[in-house]
Amino acid sequence: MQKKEDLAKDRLLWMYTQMLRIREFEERIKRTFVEHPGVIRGHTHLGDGAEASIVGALATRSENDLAMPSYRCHGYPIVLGTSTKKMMAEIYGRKDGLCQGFGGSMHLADPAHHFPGTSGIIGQAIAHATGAALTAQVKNTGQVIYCFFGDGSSKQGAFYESLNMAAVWKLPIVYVLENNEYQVYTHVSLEDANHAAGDPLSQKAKAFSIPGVTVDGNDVLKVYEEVGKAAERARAGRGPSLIESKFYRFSAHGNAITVPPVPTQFPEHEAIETYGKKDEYAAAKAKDPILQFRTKLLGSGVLSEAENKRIEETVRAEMEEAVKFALASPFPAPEEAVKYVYA
Amino acid sequence: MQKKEDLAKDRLLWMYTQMLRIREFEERIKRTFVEHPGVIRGHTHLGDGAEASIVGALATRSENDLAMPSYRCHGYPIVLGTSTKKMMAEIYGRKDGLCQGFGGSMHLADPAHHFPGTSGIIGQAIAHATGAALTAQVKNTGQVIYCFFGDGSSKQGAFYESLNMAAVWKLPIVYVLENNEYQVYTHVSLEDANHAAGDPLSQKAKAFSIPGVTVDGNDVLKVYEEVGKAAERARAGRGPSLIESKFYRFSAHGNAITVPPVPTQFPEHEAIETYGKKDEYAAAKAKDPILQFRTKLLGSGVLSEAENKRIEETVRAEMEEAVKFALASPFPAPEEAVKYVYA
Amino acid sequence: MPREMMYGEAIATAIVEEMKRDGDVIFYGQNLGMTEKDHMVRLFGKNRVRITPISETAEMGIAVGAAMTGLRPVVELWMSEFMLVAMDQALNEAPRLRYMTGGQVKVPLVFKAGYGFGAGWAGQHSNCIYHMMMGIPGLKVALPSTPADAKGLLTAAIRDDNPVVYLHHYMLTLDRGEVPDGDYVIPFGVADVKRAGSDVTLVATGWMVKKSLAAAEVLAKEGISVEVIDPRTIAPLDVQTIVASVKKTGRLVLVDQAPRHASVAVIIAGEVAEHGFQYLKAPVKMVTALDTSVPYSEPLEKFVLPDEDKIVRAVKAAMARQAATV
Amino acid sequence: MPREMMYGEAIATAIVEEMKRDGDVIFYGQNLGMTEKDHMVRLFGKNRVRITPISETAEMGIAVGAAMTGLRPVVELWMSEFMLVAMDQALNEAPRLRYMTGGQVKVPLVFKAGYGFGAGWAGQHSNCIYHMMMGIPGLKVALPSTPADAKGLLTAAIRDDNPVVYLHHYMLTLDRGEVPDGDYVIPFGVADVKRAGSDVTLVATGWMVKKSLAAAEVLAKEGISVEVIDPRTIAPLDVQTIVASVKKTGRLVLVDQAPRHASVAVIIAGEVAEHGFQYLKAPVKMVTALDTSVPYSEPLEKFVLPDEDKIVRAVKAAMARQAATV
Ligand SMILES: Cc1ncc(C[n+]2csc(CCOP(=O)(O)OP(=O)(O)O)c2C)c(N)n1
Ligand SMILES: Cc1ncc(C[n+]2csc(CCOP(=O)(O)OP(=O)(O)O)c2C)c(N)n1
Ligand SMILES: [Mg+2]
Ligand SMILES: [Mg+2]
Repeated sequence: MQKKEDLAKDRLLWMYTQMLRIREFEERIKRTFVEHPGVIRGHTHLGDGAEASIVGALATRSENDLAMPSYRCHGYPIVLGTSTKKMMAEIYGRKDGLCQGFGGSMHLADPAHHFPGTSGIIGQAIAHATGAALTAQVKNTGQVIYCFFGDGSSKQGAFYESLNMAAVWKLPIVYVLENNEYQVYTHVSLEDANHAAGDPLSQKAKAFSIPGVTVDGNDVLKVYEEVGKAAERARAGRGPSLIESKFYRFSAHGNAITVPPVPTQFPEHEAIETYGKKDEYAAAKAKDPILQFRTKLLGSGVLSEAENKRIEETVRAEMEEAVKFALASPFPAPEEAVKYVYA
Repeated sequence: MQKKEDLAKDRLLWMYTQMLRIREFEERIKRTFVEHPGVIRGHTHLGDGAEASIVGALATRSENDLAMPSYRCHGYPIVLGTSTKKMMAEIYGRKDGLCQGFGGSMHLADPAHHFPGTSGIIGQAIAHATGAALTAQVKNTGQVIYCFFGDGSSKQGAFYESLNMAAVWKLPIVYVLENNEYQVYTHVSLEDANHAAGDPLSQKAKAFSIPGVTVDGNDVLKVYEEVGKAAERARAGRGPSLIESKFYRFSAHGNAITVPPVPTQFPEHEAIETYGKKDEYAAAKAKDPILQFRTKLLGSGVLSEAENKRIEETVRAEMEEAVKFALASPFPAPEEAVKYVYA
Repeated sequence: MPREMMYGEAIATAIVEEMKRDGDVIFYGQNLGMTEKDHMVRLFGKNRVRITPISETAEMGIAVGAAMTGLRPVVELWMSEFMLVAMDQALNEAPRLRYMTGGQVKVPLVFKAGYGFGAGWAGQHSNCIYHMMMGIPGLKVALPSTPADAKGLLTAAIRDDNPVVYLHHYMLTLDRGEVPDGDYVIPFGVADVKRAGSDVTLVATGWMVKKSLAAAEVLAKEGISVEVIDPRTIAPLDVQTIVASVKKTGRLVLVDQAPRHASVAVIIAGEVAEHGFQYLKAPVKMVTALDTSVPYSEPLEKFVLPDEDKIVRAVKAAMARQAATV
Repeated sequence: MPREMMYGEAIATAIVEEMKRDGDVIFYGQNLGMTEKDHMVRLFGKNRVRITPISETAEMGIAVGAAMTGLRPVVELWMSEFMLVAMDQALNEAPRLRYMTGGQVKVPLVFKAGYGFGAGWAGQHSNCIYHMMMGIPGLKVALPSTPADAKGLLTAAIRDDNPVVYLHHYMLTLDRGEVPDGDYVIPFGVADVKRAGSDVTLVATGWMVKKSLAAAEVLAKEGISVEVIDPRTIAPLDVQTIVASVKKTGRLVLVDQAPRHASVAVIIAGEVAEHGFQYLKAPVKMVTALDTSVPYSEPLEKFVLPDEDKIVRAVKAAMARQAATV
């Protein structure tokens, strides 16, 4: 893996582009609730705000490494090379969706692109990712597993049990604790003992005697650096690490939960709606990871305004295509529902 | 609470006596498997070796404080004032048993003596004890809850989730992690990431930003001192602490697991049977907490040889009575079985 | 004087009233009472209304310990499947402690959760898992289908000295209905005849009661008189009322949102095979979810779940079947 | 050439043979393979035989993740109730992932556990919780009752591409029986007629098969010919074989170690009420555990659990009942 200082222009622009792709994809999802109400069912969670953290982490991957996030899962496969058309179609419940309409937003999966699948039940996928790392170790594949989960999820027993086992067995896995300050309506200060005591959440690593680091999750290169070290450590057989990546979720937890036929949509962020903290939200927005990276790339001459515009347009066109593709795709035939129960 | 240096002779002898009572009770249980095969059914776990840890901890109690241990639960009620006759009768499955024969060894309970009940499922009672501490806080009773569980149990999600909540809510509870080095056949080095890295298990406290201390669990006064500090802290509203008390289990995990009518009995300790480490076992026995405390009390003149003999005899007579009482007690009537399903 | 209320409102009202009535009742869960502005916090303070981390094992286990020592916790668990990460507390701790201690402790608590999110919540959030809580002696389970039942059963649950799993159906949250005022308590184990009829007995719970009543309306127009029974609690289960109805109608159709072997339907069918066999003029008929997880996409989900049409068809099939000739 | 083996031995043999056959099979759990002297460690090494902490959620969840990515884990869980602390992994993860991903992954694993410790293990260790695993599409459940079935079903379970819960009965561990040599695989979903008979059909699983066969022997002496059927797997459940037998005998008695509403018995009764009603000459009769937790003391425990006597009495009662007159 390259040092962050040595990243070539191409690679930097690739990272920047992935961040834009995630953002634009999520924007289109969000707009769907307004433009095509009822098209997206159930519960959908967006990753805007997490772009630097996702891309910085996954930019450290080797070819066959796996990404295993939670139900807030749109960002990762975008970086891994999954078709955004199929992703959009899945979230729209269509036959051409990634999972043929069986999974929806919370259960995207694309094993062919190193994305084996997710769980909607908090903390449980941390164990699944740990199991994937066991496969890598038993079969000696050289893979590293990138496991992502939220600040709230780090209070689920599965987190603790999994990290202990990964540490004892020295499994090749990097645990990225995405601290976006909230679990649904709850601010981390109300439910995390470390935070309540003024300590970083990465201190939980001490319960497993593994490295625990907190990193600015709005800075894609810092994430790249810290996750990179952890990945190298994992690949070298020295076991897991816990990286607390701190950033802010820009959208509300998910679309409003309403009983059909009441139309659903995205409410305001909880900082505003529940706590009335407009300043907190504005301050977080000011640290937008995409803005920051763009400014840096423009400043260092890696990116020109023209190039930026071109990238933005390409990304916009891609997601426009994705929406069109999804809308045009047929629904699965009802009788298909009995497929895939057993292998 | 008194400082350990200021403990009066009476109190020291009380502590010593309780340790002997626990040991003798467990010896009688163990002998039952030989003297009255078949009388004790299911699975029975003994607390010999834990006497200093149990007594040192519970000697710091205020009158209404509760003790909530795991299934290895004989020692605690003995100290709390529960009738050893009724305990023995329960383990013998009799009508006059503490739970009228419904519970057995793993499920002793005596709420009237501040011992609300136990669970046979690993880790789950840690949450129950935490709930009892919630009652104490909500009702402002001034109680402290003493929660005991094993090294193995500290790898169950319930441990982690409970301690986080207790820390966030600053509940009045002391968590005593009884590190007797084994969970059934498994040495702690094989399953605990802290231990594997050469760190104490009390380091887990860092995951909750609460005090974490390791204490010599064979030294009743040291346990008294550390648990006492934690209890005072808890009572003062400053929240939970984790005390790792290190001692050794002198008996095998439990009686052999066999299908009736094969007679069951206590096998050799796992250190010998599984690992062939006779030396480890002998070294642990040399640190017998009762021997140590007796030597100390004899040395300091608190106890005379004659007095020691008298105490030993009284204890022996008590447990002899308990066995007689239990054997003489009738079995519950079969039809009783449908009682107590609902309150 | 009865008051019209939404199902969700009836639930909230029961909690508030019981907390006013009894200072030992506490209420906690995830994403509750974040700030001092919260309605419940304003009424009862942060000592009795608490927010928890995503720690179901601790949340539920703490309730067990708190109940053993004198509180009456109501735990908000949001979605019944979340209980699966901590099922031991609901099934192997709360209902067994009284028994194991020979009656020395009681464990009065309510585990409250929504279920049956048949609206695109897909494979892990939409399931009906109530069958797991049946056959667990010591545990009670309520599945209200109307605002009045929601209020009366929750009030009973909070006052009960035993652990109760109270499951309210997501799809009914906004449904309106009359709720008797004041101290309204519905005893557990008493089924309710939601619609009287004479040709066929139809048993359903939760959302399926609504669908069954709609189907009964359609069938009435075709001259088939359907008696719709809602057991309301599935533990205890009021088999007697169902058998009495079958005695009258001779025919039994069971509707359930769960897959067949996870259904209350199949359990009732089994009970009637033992206790109501002599009254049956035709085989029992079950309308359950298909044997799949719940899929995301709407047409798939619709195909899997029971609906009015399927119920109508099942009732007609039951009517068409001749009496068994033995 | 068949070989006599103990039930427990048959289970161990199946694991060893499958691990020899397929390098992707791994075996782990608590208190397994502590040292290099361990039989399994010697055979397969510490990479494939592993010891775990008391962390069922991680143990089971890791199996799910490992299965999704190419291994075939067999997880030793010792006692089925321990799964309750991690039930989500068994019921809401393993069996749903294939479906939710539209068939993109498979999750071939075995959760192996003992159950039914009816020997003084008391309230939390002796229960039968298999009903919770029924009606979970995607999940398979085996309950072998003989050494041969133990071997054949475990072999099938390990080779199955789906998650399987394999529950072996504690009380049968030392029972001996002939086990066919070599590659012996019993397909899932095929009930076995353990004893042919013509007067009454008796269905049971696990330990209850043994008790039912003993009861059938007693009844034979009194001139009642009992057909004893063991479904062997309860998911899938072979209803057809049972209905075919009822068609022949006209009478059905169901025996189950679980309390009534947690039993397979009541589910089979329900199925027969729909699919075999026309063949029944008398009401179905169930012999299940009483509705209590399992008590510690021997006379209490005996009172609660089904036994030979209770089965004999139930069969006689079923024989005495007249055909339903409709
Ligand atoms: C066991 C369980 N409990 C509760 C939930 C409901 N739930 C879904 S997402 C969520 C919040 C997760 O917060 P966090 O881990 O911080 O991730 P974020 O949403 O911030 O990305 C909760 C409580 C669940 N899915 N599973
Ligand atoms: C959830 C669960 N898993 C496994 C067991 C089986 N079990 C009973 S005692 C025990 C060992 C506990 O070890 P530890 O916590 O160190 O306590 P100790 O026995 O040493 O006092 C185990 C694994 C159980 N009872 N519950
Ligand atoms: Mg978060
Ligand atoms: Mg131990």
